[in-house]
Amino acid sequence: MITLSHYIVLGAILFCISVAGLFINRKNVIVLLMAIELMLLAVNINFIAFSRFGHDVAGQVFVFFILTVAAAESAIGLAILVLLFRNRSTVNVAEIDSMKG
Amino acid sequence: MFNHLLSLLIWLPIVGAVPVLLAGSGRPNTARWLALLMAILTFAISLFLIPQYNPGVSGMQLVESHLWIESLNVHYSLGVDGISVALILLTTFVGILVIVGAWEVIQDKPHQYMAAMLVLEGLMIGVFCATDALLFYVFFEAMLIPMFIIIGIWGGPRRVYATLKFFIYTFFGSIFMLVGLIYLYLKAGTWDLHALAALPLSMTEQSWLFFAFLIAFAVKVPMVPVHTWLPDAHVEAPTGGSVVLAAVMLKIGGYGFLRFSLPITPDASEHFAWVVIALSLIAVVYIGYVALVQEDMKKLVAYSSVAHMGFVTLGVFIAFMLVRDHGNTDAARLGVQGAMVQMISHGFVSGAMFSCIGVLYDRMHTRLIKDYGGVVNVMPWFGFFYVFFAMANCGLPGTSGFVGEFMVILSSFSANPWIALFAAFTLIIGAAYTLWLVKRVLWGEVTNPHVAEMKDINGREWFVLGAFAAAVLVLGVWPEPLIHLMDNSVNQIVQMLAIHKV
Amino acid sequence: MIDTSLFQLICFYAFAAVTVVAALSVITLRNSVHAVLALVLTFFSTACIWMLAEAEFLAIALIVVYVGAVMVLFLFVVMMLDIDQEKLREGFVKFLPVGLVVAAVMLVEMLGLIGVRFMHAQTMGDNPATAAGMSNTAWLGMALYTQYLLPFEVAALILTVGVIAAVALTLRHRVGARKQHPSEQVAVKASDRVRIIKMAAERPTDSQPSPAQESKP
Amino acid sequence: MELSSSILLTIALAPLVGCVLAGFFGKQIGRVGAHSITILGLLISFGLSFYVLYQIAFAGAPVYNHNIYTWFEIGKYTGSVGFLIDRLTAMMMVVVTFVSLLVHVYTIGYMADDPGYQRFFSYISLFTFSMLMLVMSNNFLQLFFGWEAVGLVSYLLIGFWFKRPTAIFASLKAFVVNRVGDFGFLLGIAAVLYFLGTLDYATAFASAPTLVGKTLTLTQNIHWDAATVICILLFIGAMGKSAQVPLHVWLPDSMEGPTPISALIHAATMVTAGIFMVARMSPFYELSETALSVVLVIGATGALFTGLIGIVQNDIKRVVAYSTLSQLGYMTVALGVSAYAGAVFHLMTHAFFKALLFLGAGSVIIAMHHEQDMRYMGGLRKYMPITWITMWVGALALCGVPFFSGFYSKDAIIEAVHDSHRWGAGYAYFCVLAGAFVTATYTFRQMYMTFHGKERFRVEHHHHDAHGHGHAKDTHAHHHPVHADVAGLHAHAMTDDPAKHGDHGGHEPGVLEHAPKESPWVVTLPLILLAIPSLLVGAVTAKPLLYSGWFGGAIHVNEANNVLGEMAKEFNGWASAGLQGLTQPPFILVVIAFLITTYIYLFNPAMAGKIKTAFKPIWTILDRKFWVDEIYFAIFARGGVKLGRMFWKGGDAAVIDGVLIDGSASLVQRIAAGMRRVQSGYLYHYAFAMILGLILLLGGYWLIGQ
Repeated sequence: MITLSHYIVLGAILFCISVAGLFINRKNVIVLLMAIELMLLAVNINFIAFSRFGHDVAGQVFVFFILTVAAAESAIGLAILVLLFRNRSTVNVAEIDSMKG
Repeated sequence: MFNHLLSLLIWLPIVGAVPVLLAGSGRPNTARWLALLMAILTFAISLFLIPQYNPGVSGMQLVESHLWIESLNVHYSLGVDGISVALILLTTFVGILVIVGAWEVIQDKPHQYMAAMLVLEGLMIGVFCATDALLFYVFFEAMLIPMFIIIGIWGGPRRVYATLKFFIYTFFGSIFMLVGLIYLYLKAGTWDLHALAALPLSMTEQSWLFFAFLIAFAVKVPMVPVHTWLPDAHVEAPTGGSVVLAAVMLKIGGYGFLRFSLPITPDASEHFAWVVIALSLIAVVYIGYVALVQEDMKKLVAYSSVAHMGFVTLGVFIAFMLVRDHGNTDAARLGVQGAMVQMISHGFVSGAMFSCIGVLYDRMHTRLIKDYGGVVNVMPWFGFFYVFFAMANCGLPGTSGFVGEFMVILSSFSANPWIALFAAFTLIIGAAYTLWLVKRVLWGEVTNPHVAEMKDINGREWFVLGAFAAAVLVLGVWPEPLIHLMDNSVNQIVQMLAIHKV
Repeated sequence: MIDTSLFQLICFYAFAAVTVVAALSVITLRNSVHAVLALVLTFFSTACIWMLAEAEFLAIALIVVYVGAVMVLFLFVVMMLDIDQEKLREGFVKFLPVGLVVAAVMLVEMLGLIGVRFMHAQTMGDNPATAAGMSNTAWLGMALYTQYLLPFEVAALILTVGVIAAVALTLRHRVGARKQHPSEQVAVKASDRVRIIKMAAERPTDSQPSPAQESKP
Repeated sequence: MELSSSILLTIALAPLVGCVLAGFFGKQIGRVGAHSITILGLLISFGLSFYVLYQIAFAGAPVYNHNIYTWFEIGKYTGSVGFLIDRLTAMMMVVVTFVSLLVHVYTIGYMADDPGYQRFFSYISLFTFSMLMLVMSNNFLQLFFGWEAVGLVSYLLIGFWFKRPTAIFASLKAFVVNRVGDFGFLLGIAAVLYFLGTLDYATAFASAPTLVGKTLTLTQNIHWDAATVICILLFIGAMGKSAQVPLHVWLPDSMEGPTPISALIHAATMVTAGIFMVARMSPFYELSETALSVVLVIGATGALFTGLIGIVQNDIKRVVAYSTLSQLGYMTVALGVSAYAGAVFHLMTHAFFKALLFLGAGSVIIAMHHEQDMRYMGGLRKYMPITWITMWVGALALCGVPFFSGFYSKDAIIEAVHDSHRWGAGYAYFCVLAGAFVTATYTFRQMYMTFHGKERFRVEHHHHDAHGHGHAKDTHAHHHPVHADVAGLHAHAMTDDPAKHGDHGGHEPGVLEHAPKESPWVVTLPLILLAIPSLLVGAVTAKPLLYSGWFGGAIHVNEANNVLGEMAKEFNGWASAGLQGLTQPPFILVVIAFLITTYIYLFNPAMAGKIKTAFKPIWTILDRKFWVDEIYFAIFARGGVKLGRMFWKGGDAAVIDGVLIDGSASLVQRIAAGMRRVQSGYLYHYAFAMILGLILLLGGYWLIGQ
């Protein structure tokens, strides 16, 4: 029998994997973006599970919005990435430090 | 007119600053004359305080009160007692001399300088009139702005450092006062000083409030060890700024002790009086030695200001020992009166000393003692004034500088001979640093060709120094009118000290 | 005969295992294209897990919208950009331990916080959509278009803004590129098309007209 | 007939008016105007003072004690300005105005070609005003006013030649040392107010007996007797003003001022203010044996040891200055044995003969073109007979030769000490007796070196072009070499420019442009007018002043301490006292001193040098004035500056500003700099920080949850 814990543990594992991904691929923006997608996915899993187990539609509505926003985010993120690559010819995060004061 | 005399006094110079400002840099002379007119007008109106104020009655007079901020129960309430009247007269008197003193000296944007001075004057009068704690605070803080501008724009080479230091120092102090006032408001639901004085407070509350007030006013006075902003501010400020700073602004610290610390937190003040007394004595002795070795004239006088203001705090706080430990109310009155007279006198003397240094600075553009020597050879009249004010600075009888110190030392002997012993040390060290300064600047052969070219004071400078000298002399020879003016108010304060709140 | 719930559990473990493995591949694969494909797999298997939770609409949406659109976008970008894969993987080994430690610590903390045992008691129970007498899609739609209408509109707006922003960011005016300017076409006036020049009638000239002569009419 | 306050006010204010007119309008009224106005003021003052003395002493006017106006009034404490005129005051007023008047006249000659002529008259008139305020005061407040005001004028006058580094150093030193005394004095006044609640003399003296048994609590276990505390504190003031050991160091240096003021301020009047004050406070001093013993010992020490220094001085003014110190010691000794009348009597006679000696010395200095070193004098008696004779009168009076005024006062003091049983009286008797010998020694030495023997100067005329006669005096100070050394040391330390000192023109010592000649009448007239009282006043007034209780209520002596009363029983008139004095030990000592100095300085001049070599160590000690100056300078001046610098650099600059103020600012800056390094601009750093934060947050929750 599937319990809430199953979903949440799966979400936690996915989240941690994505965190690890952030760390070990700290130079590749594309992988970073994908790791972020993974994180959102982990969150979404939790929402779905809570919605289902809590008998509340709000969780799924939230997932819906997260998907929307995540899509927009990745569209803009990729656009920025393209722009960045065009201007700096790299997607290496280590070389992108123009925010440094 | 007499119903709103105080409002008039506050707002006339502030509003008067507008036409001065509008006169613009294109017509500097118009601005100067306008500013002078405003200052004289203010002084003239302030003279009406003397007949209007009845020194025979204690408590606030010429009271005005209007609701200002309803949600916070803040009132625009004004009122004066003898002490305020004396300080207002000092302010308006110095106001004229500052404007005359800056006449040709300030060539860069004179209209703005004059306007800032007028605004400052109005705000300082406001501080002395306010009987609402928040109104007091507003004036207290607002005062910093014109001073900040005056030092920041017309100051010396290190003016940025000095203004920052001055501003942050004083602001740092007054924040604590604001917190204390807010606490009092939350507890009492009013900002009225009279009501706050009657508010019963536990010893713990009083202690916290006492230190909040102490920090605010100690910085302003300034007391050791929070005095280091003063020498820097003085050194960098233009002459007029120094004069106002020394003559009036420092007094607000002493005035604050009387208006806040004593009535609101009498028991904590008594309990911690030793702290203030110790700091005052340190100010007298330690700062005396520090003043001795200064190389910059303005710094020297600034340090001597700190030492002299030590007598103000000393006089105010020995009153506690006298009233509560010895039950000697009259000696306490003598001490507080001494402190008040010292404030007024120091206003004249330090203002005059800074004016003198300004006279030298205008000619030589240096304040270092070693650049001078034998000045009296070329400037005999200046020499006369300089020696006169130096003597007043070291408390020679017959000058105002003596009166306050004398009274404070007399009353402190009644409290504890050791306090008097350290306080009287100023006789020696004060004479040493002041006269050594005089010796190095005035006496001797003319040391360099720049000194030889210096011209004696002109009519304008004669007027400024002469007015100061007259005030110093009159107050020194016959202080009774001033004492009579303040006597009832001082008596009232001393009576309040005897009442325990806990 | 296998119990339904047991079957569901097996399915869950299976999909979960695929999800985790795919996610791990996303962050470890050398080739970005492979990584994107692994991500697709992750999403897909997650969608299956959502199916198990009877969130059919979102599961389908995830596959259609995410896998179909967003992931394809990723693929495009990855393939379009000429990325030096090797250089980007520098330090991979160096940061691996850190990443693993951080992830492990976080996982332990999360699991500790979640209180696995407590949640264990929580069973799935009845499907709320079924209980409400409608399908998952209708159930969700009822909520979206009534209670959450305003946020829904805002989300639409965000998407629009996202699209415009993405286009605006990547738009590039190439020098020399030919394109129409409809506004100019519409605003054109007669005087822009035809220019009438007044000039003197041509006549036979002398063999060598001197400038002095020319100036005279 | 009651004295009218308008007369008294006129006495005090006439010199002040003169001062203001001469000082502020000096240019307009010119030299003649300046001295006319001030002398006129003094004449009025002197005339009225004399009238007041007559009224008080002979016409039986009651003691005048009224306030003029209230200075302050706070509760039960009042400070007023007012006059108390009794016989003591009246006598002082006459002495002050008389000497001052003569000094004014004398100044016309002495300062004839000084550029600060008007200023000088203004100052000495101001001094007269201040001194009158001091002596006429009826309360402690005004006493302190006068006390400090004379200090101020003394400061101004010592530094009158303000271009001279030594002069301005001396003036600073005089003021500050006086302030040390005033420090005690002010505390004494505070103690009076504390114990008696009043600043008024009459009230305070009336309630003085209530002091008995009162104590001042200094610490838990230390309780000092009230009267002793008051008296010693007040006496510290007197030590400053009257230059008692150990606050005597300013007086010799004050000789840097023009000679008239040395006569007026530093011999006749101001320095005796301390003596006057103690006499005035006799009701307090009578209550404390301890305080009187302190007074006695300090006075006796000063009387002998400062006199010893006088023996080795070569500067004519300095000899007189040390003699003044010594004589002030005598007066203090008289105070210490409760012979207040004796002290005041000696004060009066001393005022005359010491002013005479100073003015005589000034006359010599004029004749010598402002050469003060006695080693370049000698044989002047034939050039300036009036000065010579009048100075001998002063010298003999100083030595206490019978029938001269000084004899009656000084002998009475020695006798009184002999009769006293107070603790320290034995030591004091030795000191004053030895002092008599010392006094005679330096006095005769001075007279011989100046007026007798061979001329040690020569007259050359060729200097005339280089140094016009109208030169300012301030460029021509020739100092005793040793003195110049010490003063130069001070001057260098206190001024920033050492080159200021020591170049008083290429004026070779002992070379004069003109032959010395007798001074003009404005100089000699005061000498003659002072010589008369120096000769006569003792004999005339000894009986009433000393032995008849002439001062009445002004001086209070307990019956048990009344040594003068005892002596009065043996006093049979001035003539027999004088004759008796010829056989007394003091005079015998004077005769011995006379014989020795006569032999050395008239008959065997080489002897002086031999003695000097023989007693080299003692000579050095005396020449360096027991190193008191050097010690004070090292400890107080240099030590003070060092301490100040330590406080300033260490306390203010390093600790308060460096650590607390700028320290907190730079701490913020340092933290900010650290934070700035964290803000690397790399995305993954921020991500890392976020994740770390998340981990911490989760961990925190976890811990709390458990």
